[in-house]
Amino acid sequence: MSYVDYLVRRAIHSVPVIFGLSVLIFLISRVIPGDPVRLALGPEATDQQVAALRAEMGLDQPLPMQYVDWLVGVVQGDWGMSLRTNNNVFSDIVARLPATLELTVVTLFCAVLLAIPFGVVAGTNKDRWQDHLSRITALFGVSMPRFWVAIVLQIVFVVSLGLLPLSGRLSDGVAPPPAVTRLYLVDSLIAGQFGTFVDAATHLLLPTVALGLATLAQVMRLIRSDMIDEQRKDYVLAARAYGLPNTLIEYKYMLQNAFTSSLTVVGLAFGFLLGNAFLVEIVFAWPGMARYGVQAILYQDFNAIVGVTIVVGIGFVTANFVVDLLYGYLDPRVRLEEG
Amino acid sequence: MPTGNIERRKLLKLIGSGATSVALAGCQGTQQTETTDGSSGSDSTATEQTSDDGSGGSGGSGGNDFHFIAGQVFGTLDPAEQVDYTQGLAAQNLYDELITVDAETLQPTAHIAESWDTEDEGQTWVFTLRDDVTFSDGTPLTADDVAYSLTRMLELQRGYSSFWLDYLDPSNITVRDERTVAFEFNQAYGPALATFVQFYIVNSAVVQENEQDGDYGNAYLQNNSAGSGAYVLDNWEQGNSIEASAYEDYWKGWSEDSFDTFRSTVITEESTIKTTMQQGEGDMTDQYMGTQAYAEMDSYSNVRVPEVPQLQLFHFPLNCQKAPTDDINVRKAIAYAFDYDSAVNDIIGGGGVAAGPVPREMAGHNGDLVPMEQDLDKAKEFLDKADYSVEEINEIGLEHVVVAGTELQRQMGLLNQAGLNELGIDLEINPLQWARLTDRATSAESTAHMTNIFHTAKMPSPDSHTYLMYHPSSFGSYISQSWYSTDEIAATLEEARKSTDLQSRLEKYEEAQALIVEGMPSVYIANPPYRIGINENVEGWQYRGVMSFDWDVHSMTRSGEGRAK
Amino acid sequence: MNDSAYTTDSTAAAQRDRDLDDPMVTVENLKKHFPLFEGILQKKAGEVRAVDGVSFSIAEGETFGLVGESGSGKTTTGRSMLRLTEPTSGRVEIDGQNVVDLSDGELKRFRRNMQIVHQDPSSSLNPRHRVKSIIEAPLKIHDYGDSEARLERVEELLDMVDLPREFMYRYPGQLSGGQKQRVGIARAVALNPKFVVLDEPTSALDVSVQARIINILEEIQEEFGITYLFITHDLSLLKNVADRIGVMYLGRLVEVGDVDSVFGSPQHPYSRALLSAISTISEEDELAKPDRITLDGEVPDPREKPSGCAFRSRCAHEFDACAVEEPDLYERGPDQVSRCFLHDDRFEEGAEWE
Amino acid sequence: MADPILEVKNLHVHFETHDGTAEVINGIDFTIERGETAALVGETGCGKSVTVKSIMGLLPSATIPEGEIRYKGEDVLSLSDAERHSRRGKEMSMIMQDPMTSLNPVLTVGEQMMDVLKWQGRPRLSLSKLVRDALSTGSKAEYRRRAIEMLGEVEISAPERVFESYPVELSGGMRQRVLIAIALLSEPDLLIADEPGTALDVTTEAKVLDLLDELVEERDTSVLYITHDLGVAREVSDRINVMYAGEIVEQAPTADLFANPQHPYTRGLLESIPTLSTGIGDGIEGHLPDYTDPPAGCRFADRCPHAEPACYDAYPYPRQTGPDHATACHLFSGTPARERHESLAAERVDIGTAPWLAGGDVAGGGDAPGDVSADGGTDQ
Amino acid sequence: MSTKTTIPFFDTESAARKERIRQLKRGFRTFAGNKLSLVGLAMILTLVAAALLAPYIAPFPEHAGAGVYFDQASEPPSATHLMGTDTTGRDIFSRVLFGARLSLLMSGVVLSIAISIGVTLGLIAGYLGGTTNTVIMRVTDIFLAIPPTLLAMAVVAATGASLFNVMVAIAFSWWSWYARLVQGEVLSIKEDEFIESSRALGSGWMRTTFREILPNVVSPITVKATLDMGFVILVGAGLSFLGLGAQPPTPTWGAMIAQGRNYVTSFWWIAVFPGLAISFAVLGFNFIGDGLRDVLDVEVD
Repeated sequence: MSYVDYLVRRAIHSVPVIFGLSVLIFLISRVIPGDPVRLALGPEATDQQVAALRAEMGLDQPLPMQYVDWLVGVVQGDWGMSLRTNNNVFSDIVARLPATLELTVVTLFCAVLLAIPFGVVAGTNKDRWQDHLSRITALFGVSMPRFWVAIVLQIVFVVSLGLLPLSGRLSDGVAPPPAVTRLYLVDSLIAGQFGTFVDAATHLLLPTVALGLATLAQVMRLIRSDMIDEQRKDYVLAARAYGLPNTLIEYKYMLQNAFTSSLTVVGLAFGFLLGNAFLVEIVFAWPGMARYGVQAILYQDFNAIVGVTIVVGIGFVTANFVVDLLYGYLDPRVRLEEG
Repeated sequence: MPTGNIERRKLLKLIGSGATSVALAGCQGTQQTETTDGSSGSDSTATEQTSDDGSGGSGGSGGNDFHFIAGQVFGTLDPAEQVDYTQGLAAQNLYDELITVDAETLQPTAHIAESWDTEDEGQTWVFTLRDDVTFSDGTPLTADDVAYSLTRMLELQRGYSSFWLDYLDPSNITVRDERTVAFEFNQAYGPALATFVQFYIVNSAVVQENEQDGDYGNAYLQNNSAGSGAYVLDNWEQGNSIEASAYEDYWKGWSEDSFDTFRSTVITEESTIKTTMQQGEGDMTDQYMGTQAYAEMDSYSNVRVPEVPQLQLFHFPLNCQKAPTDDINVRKAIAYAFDYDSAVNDIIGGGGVAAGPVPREMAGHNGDLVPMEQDLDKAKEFLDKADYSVEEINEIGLEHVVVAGTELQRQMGLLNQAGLNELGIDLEINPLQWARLTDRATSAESTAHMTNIFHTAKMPSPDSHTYLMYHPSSFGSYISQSWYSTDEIAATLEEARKSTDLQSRLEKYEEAQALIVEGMPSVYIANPPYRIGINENVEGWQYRGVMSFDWDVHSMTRSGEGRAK
Repeated sequence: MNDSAYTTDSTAAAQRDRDLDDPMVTVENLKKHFPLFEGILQKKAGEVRAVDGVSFSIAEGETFGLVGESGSGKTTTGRSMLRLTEPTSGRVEIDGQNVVDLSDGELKRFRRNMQIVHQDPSSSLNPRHRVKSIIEAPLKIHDYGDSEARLERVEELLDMVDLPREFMYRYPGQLSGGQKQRVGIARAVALNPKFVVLDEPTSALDVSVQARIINILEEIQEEFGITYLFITHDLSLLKNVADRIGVMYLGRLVEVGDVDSVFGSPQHPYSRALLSAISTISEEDELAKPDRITLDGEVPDPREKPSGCAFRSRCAHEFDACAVEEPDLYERGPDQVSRCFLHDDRFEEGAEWE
Repeated sequence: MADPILEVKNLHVHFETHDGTAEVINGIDFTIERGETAALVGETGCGKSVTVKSIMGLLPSATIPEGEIRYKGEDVLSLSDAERHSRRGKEMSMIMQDPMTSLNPVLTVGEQMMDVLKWQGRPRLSLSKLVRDALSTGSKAEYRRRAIEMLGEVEISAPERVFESYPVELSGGMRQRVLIAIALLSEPDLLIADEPGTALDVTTEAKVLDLLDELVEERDTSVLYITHDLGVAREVSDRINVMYAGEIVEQAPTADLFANPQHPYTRGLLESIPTLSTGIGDGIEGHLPDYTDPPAGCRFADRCPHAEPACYDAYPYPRQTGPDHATACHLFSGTPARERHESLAAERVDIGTAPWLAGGDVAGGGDAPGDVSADGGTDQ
Repeated sequence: MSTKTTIPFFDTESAARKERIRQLKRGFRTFAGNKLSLVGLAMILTLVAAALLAPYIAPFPEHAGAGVYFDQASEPPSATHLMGTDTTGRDIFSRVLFGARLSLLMSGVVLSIAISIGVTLGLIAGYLGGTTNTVIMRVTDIFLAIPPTLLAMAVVAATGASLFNVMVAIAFSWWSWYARLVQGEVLSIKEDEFIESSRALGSGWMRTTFREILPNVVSPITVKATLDMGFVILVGAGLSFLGLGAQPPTPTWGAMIAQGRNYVTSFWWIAVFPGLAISFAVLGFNFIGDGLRDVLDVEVD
């Protein structure tokens, strides 16, 4: 009961965040100095044309009115037209979101999955070589610009070795699997197209590495330090005193606690990951929303900027909500303690 | 038409590349998209792409498939809205234009309109239509369709409607009979014929049927084609690809080796485009990648890269209404300090140094004009004569706006910076997004001292390189960033527009060019060459002067078995 | 131990002959309720009555002991009296001034008269400040002289709590628990306050250290006649330091009285149970305390106090009336009151009670 | 008596720190007989916990340069890790001090108890056992029955409910009972109780202690009781070892210790404890010595009111000061309680007699300072 | 007063100094105990030296400014050009050296702004609590919900690309981390009794906040700031990479990578070396930050 309460409360808390976010981004986007109307109409446009389109887009209204109009539109699924693609921003984003989701979720999943054993090993071998190695690797991992890592990976694995595809989600000529989730890895498995799955996976490999290296490092270090903290806990000593096997203590008793406290940061790490997806998608020509966002920003396509930012904000808030959910699930204190 | 100023070397190359001939006039679509998106090949960030998505479906399946690789998305499929090259590509293949460009003379020539006449001393234009043209639903194309299509453009006020908006009222469009339509302009309008190459005709019945809230079927035409073109739209995946298949009863007929289907997919990454071409997965690229990319593609055995002169000017307009470039001596000093040779050879890697505003290959170019050369001594001389000292200039600060993100634009800035550095002038390079640039161009105060501009003609007429640049009524557009005109120039250009006789009109334009160049309102740098990558097994490609016209798939055929690998 | 200037002298001892007609501190019906929020919208869904109508007074120079288990509200009482947490209602008069009525500014000035020594010396000293600046803080806040005068005072205070002067430049992290607590005491008495709340000042310390701290506190009290409120859960300790004590249970005083009376003859069942649970180190003490009384369960959740007498859920003597109304305080001696129906002759159950 | 269940002989424990080697345990000896409850009493930082952890083998970062720990006659320090592991929990178990932190907050009580039943004494997880347990509902039910039964034994009124509960849902007293239940699950022969109840309220603590007393009585379990509270030690133990700064300064049967405390530290400690019948003493000035640089002689000398210069130099080996009473102080003379100190004894450091004995007529007992144990003493 | 333990002359100055030196020494010993942090320190000192001395040690200092040298364009690394030349013939090594200045300058400015704003807001929110806290933290949440790269991109797009705008934009998206960190620390420090002690002494909220609380949040701020010096460089490089940074001919590392990226197939060195420079700088700060974390014993995210 109070777990549900807790979740509902968390969810309600994110509403003002999303709302504030929309105001913030809306304001930023509207002070962009370029003239989107001229951009849409082309160079030969007459002043009448400009004025007409301006009115049509509601740009002659005062800012608060524009915001209200925009908000009403957003709720109705009308996120405005993209000046660049001349398409509804909502459908633009919907079309590109799966690619970004596939990339970021797979990256996060792999990063966390690998970070757990590495973190546990480093944490339980504090100040031994395993720990030092993990520390150095991690520090290198977070220190390299992800977009640069992406380029270097391309140079090595594509240009020099010719092992992997350069960019994109699928090879030319490989048809996307029948759209169910629009995540190619999933869809190709659903459709039983194993070849497509392999192709999608090979395309995903380098972007995932480039994007996930730092996240892996971050989470690994976190789990390590939380594991070290756990080691000092009384219940761990107690479990040892009861004669439980070390592996059980490490992976069942300590890890669940350590992971729980690392979880909140995983939520934040997802935010960083999303942020870096903007650069990595560019390098790998990944046809996702982040790339669309960068282009929108460079093109000063403000409806698209607002749309992408809102979706990213919602994604971040959702990720943190999922974290809360897991947190509550993994930690009965959250679930059971009232207030 | 005179072809004298085409260098022989180039002509040979041109012929070798499959074009039968090159002549004057012609134009290419809007400048704007070209500078932002067109050159984006060297910077993936500026445009959209999905490299792979579109290739499924009908694309590869059997038949003779033409695969075009575009570097930017198709923003709209409505021919009344088209301004950039991908939109032009769609319109060109799905619709028919009233007047087309002759591939040999590069002059306006009959197409849907089989003949025309003028009345009232050039104020009214009367067109007679072919009788064998049918839309893809089988209904014949009539004068009503033409009248509706033009009214539609004027009412929607999008795309190239600005060609006529100031001169033609929708009520002055008259259908005289099923095959005759008349347009009565407010004044004698010389360039009218040339402008109609950008006028595509839609099926009025189908479009009217699908009108929503007076949108003239704009929404409907985003996802459907309703034209008489060689291809009919099958599928448009927004941002990714378009697919179309041949209209069997196309009035121009089909040959054995014509393409059954054509698709265009969007790939912005130069490296990916190159790989795709190398692997024989694509038939043709666009012309907007970096110089390096074409050189590389040329080295592939299965790809050829024709290099032909095109009707384009690259220059830095100098803001003549803003200190210190309001001083002609400063402008001349700047012009003489620039290293034209490096610009053409090292940065653009081809073409020639420009001579005045009108591209050298265009009809109406003033052949008497001499290309500029770097001469630092002269530059210093002029600088000494100027009202501003070097210190004053540096105090004011010279600003050079380049379009953000592209290598060529950046290098031009650096080159200019290096030249002025020799005079002791510090130049601030300011990369701007295109939208910001056009915004600043709306007033003389906000326009930069100089700006990198690629200027392609919009129609087969020198009008756009003169009237649109140096007539006061054109000021405020990115094209006219010099903010320079004189009464004499203005009068000459107005006369040219009113003249219905082609030859006398061209003379007026030549006269105007001489007057303009005296004032040194721009650093005229180059007429860059046109390059695209083509699969060896594609034949029939021709440069046709107007943007996207050279991607008329109907005119091309496949030789050999499939694409060359 | 050290012969200091603070050894008992007769005048100070005389002062401890308390004068409850003119108390230094009077608490009347003090209440502190914490609101409870519940549900999605965080509506106020009730309150925790941490302190629920507490009244007592302390004579000048006296030590009043407040004892109770965790959750009894003893600490909240002390904090509310000093307005470190705002009391919900009630009256706290210190040196003739009702503290509850003071405005923020007045309160700030008045704080020089009332101080607190906290429980955990590790957390009550700012780890980033040197001992000198910690002890100097109250002097600075209340504009005590110039820096030289303050330095002199700090040295004086260090002497008073028996710390070497060079400790002035140490950080709390470099001190032992007992030393830290001495710093805390020095800080509390820096401005010669009239009233000091000692909130479990020794519960975090070892007994051998505790004794030293208690001695120092007593020395200071005798020297300056400070009035103490001594909060603790340790009855044996209280027996040694307090003049009068109050026993708290779930926000209420259940028994108040002279220390010897309460220890000699505890009246409330809870007081008895508490006393009986003391562990002792001598046979004599063993005999001095009641036989072990085992209470049912544990202290209830303060959010769900039993109706009537809050103690009834654990009381072996509970009868019908206990659930219905809350007992008043019954006079049980010259200076001893107890809150239990067993003292009421209206009920026959009371007869069982001696 | 039969051989003792636990014998600690000359145990030394060292830690490496930034400031050098900390000699935290410096040659302690004590014995627990079968069925006996022995207490280890000392203040914060005296090495109680380290001693306990050394016995349990839970000090991976420490070195034990010298000493023996004999459990049922077998030197556990010489055993392999696996062998020690197999005894842990099963043979000797432990009740942790803080009930609020000694249970894993994210697992139910039942889960934690079942894990103990399932895995106790096994050095590593075995896949086959994991699988077998997952498949066999029978053994699971058996474990559950056993766990609930144990919860009942520690007088938890609704054992099924508690079994399903998370620690956070239980009160402190309840958790402490759960800890006791877990420690007793496998009926260990030696139970180490690390200040159980200290974190609880007095009334609850008293109950828990009574319960524990009863349970070990029933099972005839030997108990090593760790506490800082001499009062508690007096109540629960048969024998008391007083620890100071890593050494045992005095050991004696409980009654004897209170009747006749000898070591100045013991006396200071007793004197410091507030009592009901008498006053509160002065406490002990000063603090523990630095373990990385301990005094060569008596570690208490710095704080001892009776210290003489010799105390700082000569190691005050424990000496027999009465029947079954050993004190490590130069104020007392007596035969070394441990053979290994005989050479030291030969050196005969003499600083005189304890002042409280000087005028007294009862050798080795009698007039304690501050009347603390005077009456208790005569009672004996 | 008592006459005991009176020290006739007590040199407060030197006692204080001795104590301080002792602390510093201990701190340094712990710091130096971590070899990586020493390596980090050496790296950052190298970087700072490179930044300061760039005009003197760069083989072609003029290549960091206006100028094109097409005759030596795109040359691979050699003795003359340690890191090769770019497509306009400029010496990459020289430009990398000058790039260090910008990176350090940017990071420093950004963090100064972000820390001033974030710490102030965090202190206020944490100490005052209630509605003030709610409002400030909600706003902070909003800023936290957008990745710094994205928010900064949007701001730079709105204000125009220049070094100054980039710094403002990153600071604009960065302060929230400090607000959050400080607020969290304050909330936990507020629980400490010394805060109540301070109130009990009669200090006002200003004194309590700045004298009592602030010194206790300095450690986590220091550690975070050190690590952030590197991370801001990364974000800045990202923006430059997209062309949203300082403008040509300014040699920013990100822009150099962006330029080289178009030529990875033919001239790998153009993109690789500036990237190594970034990694070097960030790694240095991370090493130090990691060491400081151990010395000051704090956790930041």
